[in-house]
Amino acid sequence: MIDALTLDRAAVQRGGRLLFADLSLSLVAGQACALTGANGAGKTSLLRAVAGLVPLEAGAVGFGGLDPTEARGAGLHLIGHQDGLKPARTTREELSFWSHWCGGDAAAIDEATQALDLGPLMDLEVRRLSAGQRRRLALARLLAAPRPLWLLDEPLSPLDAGWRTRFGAMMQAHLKGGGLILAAVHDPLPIKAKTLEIGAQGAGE
Amino acid sequence: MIDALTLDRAAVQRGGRLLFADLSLSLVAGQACALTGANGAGKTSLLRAVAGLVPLEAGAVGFGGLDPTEARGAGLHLIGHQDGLKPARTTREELSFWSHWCGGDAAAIDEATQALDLGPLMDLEVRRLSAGQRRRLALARLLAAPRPLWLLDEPLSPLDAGWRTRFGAMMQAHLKGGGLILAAVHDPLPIKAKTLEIGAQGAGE
Amino acid sequence: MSRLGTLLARETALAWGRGGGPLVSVGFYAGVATLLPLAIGPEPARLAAIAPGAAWVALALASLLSLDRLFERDFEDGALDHLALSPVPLELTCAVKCLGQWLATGAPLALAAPIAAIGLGAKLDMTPLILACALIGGLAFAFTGGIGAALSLGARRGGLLTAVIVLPLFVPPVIFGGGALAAFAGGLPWPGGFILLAAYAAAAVALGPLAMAAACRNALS
Amino acid sequence: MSRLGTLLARETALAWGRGGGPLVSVGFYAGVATLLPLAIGPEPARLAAIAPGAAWVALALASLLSLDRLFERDFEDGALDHLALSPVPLELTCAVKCLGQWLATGAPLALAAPIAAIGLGAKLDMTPLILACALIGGLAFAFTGGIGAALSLGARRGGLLTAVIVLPLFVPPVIFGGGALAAFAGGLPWPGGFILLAAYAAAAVALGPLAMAAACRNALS
Amino acid sequence: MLPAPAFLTNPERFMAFSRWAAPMFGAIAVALAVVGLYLGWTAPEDYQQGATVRILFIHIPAAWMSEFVYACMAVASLLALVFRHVLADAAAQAAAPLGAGFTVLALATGSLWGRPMWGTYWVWDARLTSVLALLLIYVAYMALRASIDDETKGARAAAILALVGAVNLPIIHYSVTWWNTLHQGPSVFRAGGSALAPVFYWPAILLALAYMSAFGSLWLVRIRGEIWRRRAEAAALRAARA
Ligand code: HEM
Ligand SMILES: Nc1ncnc2c1ncn2[C@@H]1O[C@H](COP(=O)(O)OP(=O)(O)OP(=O)(O)O)[C@@H](O)[C@H]1O
Ligand SMILES: Nc1ncnc2c1ncn2[C@@H]1O[C@H](COP(=O)(O)OP(=O)(O)OP(=O)(O)O)[C@@H](O)[C@H]1O
Ligand SMILES: [Mg+2]
Ligand SMILES: [Mg+2]
Repeated sequence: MIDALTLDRAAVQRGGRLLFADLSLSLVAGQACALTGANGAGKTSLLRAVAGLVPLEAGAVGFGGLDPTEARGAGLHLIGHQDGLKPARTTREELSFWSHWCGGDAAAIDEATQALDLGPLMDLEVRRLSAGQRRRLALARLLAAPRPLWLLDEPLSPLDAGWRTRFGAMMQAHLKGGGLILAAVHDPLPIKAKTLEIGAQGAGE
Repeated sequence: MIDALTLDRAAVQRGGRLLFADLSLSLVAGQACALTGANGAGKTSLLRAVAGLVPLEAGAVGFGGLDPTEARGAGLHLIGHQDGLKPARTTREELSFWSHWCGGDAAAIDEATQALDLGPLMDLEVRRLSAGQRRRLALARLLAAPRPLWLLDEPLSPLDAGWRTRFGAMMQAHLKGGGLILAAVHDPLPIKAKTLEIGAQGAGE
Repeated sequence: MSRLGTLLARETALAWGRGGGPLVSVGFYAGVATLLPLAIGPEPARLAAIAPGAAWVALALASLLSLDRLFERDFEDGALDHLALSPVPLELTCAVKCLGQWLATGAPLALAAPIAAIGLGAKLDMTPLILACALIGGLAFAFTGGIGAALSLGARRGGLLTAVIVLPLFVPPVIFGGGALAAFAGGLPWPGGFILLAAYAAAAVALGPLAMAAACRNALS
Repeated sequence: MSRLGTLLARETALAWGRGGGPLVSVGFYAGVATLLPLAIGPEPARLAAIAPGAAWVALALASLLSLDRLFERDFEDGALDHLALSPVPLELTCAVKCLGQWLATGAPLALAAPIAAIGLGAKLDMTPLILACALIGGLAFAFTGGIGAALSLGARRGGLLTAVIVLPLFVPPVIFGGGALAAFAGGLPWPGGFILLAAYAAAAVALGPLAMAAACRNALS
Repeated sequence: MLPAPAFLTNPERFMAFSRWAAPMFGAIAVALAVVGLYLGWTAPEDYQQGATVRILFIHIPAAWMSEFVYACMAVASLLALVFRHVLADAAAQAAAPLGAGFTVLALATGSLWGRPMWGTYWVWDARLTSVLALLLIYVAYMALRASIDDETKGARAAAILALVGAVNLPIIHYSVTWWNTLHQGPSVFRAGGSALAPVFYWPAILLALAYMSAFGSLWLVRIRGEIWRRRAEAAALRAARA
């Protein structure tokens, strides 16, 4: 299981342009890091690079000595701007598919349903959910299939104040259980976290 | 041109459930209103009802005595959670299509490009834009085809601090020019605005 | 009106980009023209007899299978909201969308139809009729098909439903056009079927947008 | 592996919902069977001769036109990211996606093909061969089509590109299958074509997923 | 035959009216059917067709009803769309399966008759194909209604479809005059008197009236059932909220 995340002088380029270079970070179990930076600085790109979807231009990502492919396959969740939910399917169908896909079992799905209060929405099609409800459905994956490393891309944005607090508590609990969180945000995270600012080093345009 | 917006004891229902009832509001030129409420309270539904896309269950929407169909067709912009941008088309194609569709001309498009700093993104496909860049493209419609009433659904959420300030200034300028703004938000608006809270009256479930 | 012009350009580009355009139609007819002789043997007389009919069926099927692209994406990504919020009546918008779809898929198929038919051995003097039937028929298919696509917005199993709704609406134009082609090939008077086809297409173009706009409004609300 | 099971169920349900399923295929062949006689005249001898070929061409056409549904939506809405991020190798995921597409569209079409052919007057003893060709051919179309669909992800004009890539890949199975059917109908030895078709399908199933996974990784990065 | 529409727009009055009208239409249908079938059964065999001519008594009225019911459904749909009237919507919804039933009957008897007459159960001519299209439209109507979760949206979408599908009616009716088909041209009602001998004419007419009354009765019963269902659902919703 992943118990550390290290970025070692990482650099990423998109469309022929270097977004950032020499980015280093080290997180151990129980730590969170808020990733900040202007729009277009490369936060999303960095998260995708950690997940292995985007290649690094230079540097390396490490998962505490684990084999990166295996660590990524079973050890991390990426919740991005795009949630991969199909508008025409019901909440129940989407939750159960994605949870099973990520390795969750029925008990964990029930727990996630409880924690994110999805019960009343189960038979609604995703297209009918409000923005905050839909985000809750996307976040339910985190609990339905427990994995140590959470990569979150602006997770709080369509949530109301109450849910921000509740999700803050969930993040706290995850850290307490030995998890790691790397979250791209524009507002401060509701938990104690390091900060890593992209573009501050002057690599961005 | 629209110079007033009134809601008179409006009620909206979705999927057989009454979201809110007896909601009243009156805005005149130069005023803004922040629409708040928990997730699922009905903010988006209310904005769509004002735009005429969703029928009111009871009550009425008024545009200062204008014919509602005409007022809506040429007098308001609705910027929602879903921006209607096609991932495979370029920024230029999408901006110019939507601006023309909303009645903007080449000069206004140039101005919007400048104001939202879309110049460097013009030849990128929408799918490659970062979340904040994409939102800026969606907001560019507001300037490219000037219309008095802006209905905004969480307009600030993926913008960084700098752009929030700049967009605040744009809203301020719009109000000064006699515009009206109704914006659903979870965080306070960066401009002086009334507030209307949905669900506070106890109509929501 | 320049708004409708830009809309037409957008719709054509979108339809062209995903599964439309000349290449698909050429490829499709190339397939038919390669396969039919293989499948039914290369005797010229037989081939020539079925060539116009095959082209005609292909047109209907291609129209049928490209329908889900007409409204569904715009509905799901919110573009339909913005299209509906405009001084342009939604009826006109729907009509332009269908026209764009036709320009990108129906028209290239129609232009390729006589070539394929002649390649298969149809008589040269059939060219104008095949072309006219394919052009007008494609219009009828696009506009009646649009009704099915709009009606099944927001339904479970949208694609399935579209097909069920659209098939019966496709039957009359196919009968009319096929009848005209067969009559012409057989040396019988053909204008009857052709006029009925044109009338059906005209009715579809005139009335289809009303139904589509009503269906879209219903789905958006 | 239960993960692949749920994935298969999802893919089948999605493909079934948008333009797949037994109803569409029945409707599709009902359309072919209705339109073809209407279009080319109801003489039984003519119809019977082209029936198996028509069913075969219709299958290829339907596969071609439903390809853009295979990867594009999942790519655009982010689901492909989540599918790629899994202990399941992406090759297997792609294979299951193609299999789901085939189960929802190819297989029902294949099952309906002999019925349509017989309805058009093909001889009863052709049923097993038509069914076998359609089932195996459908598999070949799904797996070669998937390559085109994956390669054109992220390209401007995706649909067009898919067709260009896929058409040449579709030609061999179409020729092999059409040849086998024509040979059988003509009383000639047919196993040659059939064996080639099966070999092509096997190669597509074995090698297609490698190409698809590489193309998907490339598009995501 | 029908009471004034204003009378029908009030659900209460409709329920009161249909309570006695439905059984009455049913009784009329049975009486007419008994007489019509008796006359039909005792009619002489046709010199060309033999006993198969008796299919005519089932086929022709069923074919007429398949069109008539559709017309009823389309008119009800129009009223439902324009006036947003629940009763009209319930009427359209209730008519669809009945119309589909008549259409199936017409198709089945027609193709049974076709075997002795034309030597085949089915040909793809314009009349037969357009009747098949009618059946498909009925099916599409019911499928569309069932697959939209929001009931009012489903109802409106289905009503639009019913109106669009009405173009098929003239096509069915005139198909025999517009094309060369195997199917009989107009022979019962036509300029210059019926082509049918009176021994065939009268049973056919009586059975047609019997079908019509039977449809009236079943339609009313189904509308009543639909209204009950909606009332029960509304009550359940109210109970769930309270
Ligand atoms: C599946 C096969 C058939 C179908 C779908 C069918 C359908 C119809 C329909 C829709 C009508 C009503 C026409 C109208 O609106 O005017 C009709 C009437 C009639 N059919 Fe058929 N039919 C079939 C087979 C046959 C056969 C085999 C015969 C006998 C040769 C036959 C004889 C008649 C007659 C005599 C009428 C009354 C014509 C009139 O309107 O005066 N039908 N049929
Ligand atoms: N596939 C791509 N091809 C070319 N350029 C890309 C691609 N993806 C992203 N970019 C560019 O890379 C830059 C960084 O994008 P990224 O999405 O990582 O930013 P971000 O920090 O997440 O911004 P935001 O706060 O707006 O979400 C942007 O300028 C974007 O236009
Ligand atoms: N088409 C629909 N059918 C049924 N229910 C719907 C439909 N659209 C919305 N709803 C429901 O109506 C409620 C209000 O949704 P709405 O999107 O207006 O909320 P919101 O206030 O914008 O919430 P958020 O802050 O999460 O965006 C939600 O519970 C949602 O599930
Ligand atoms: Mg981002
Ligand atoms: Mg909202």
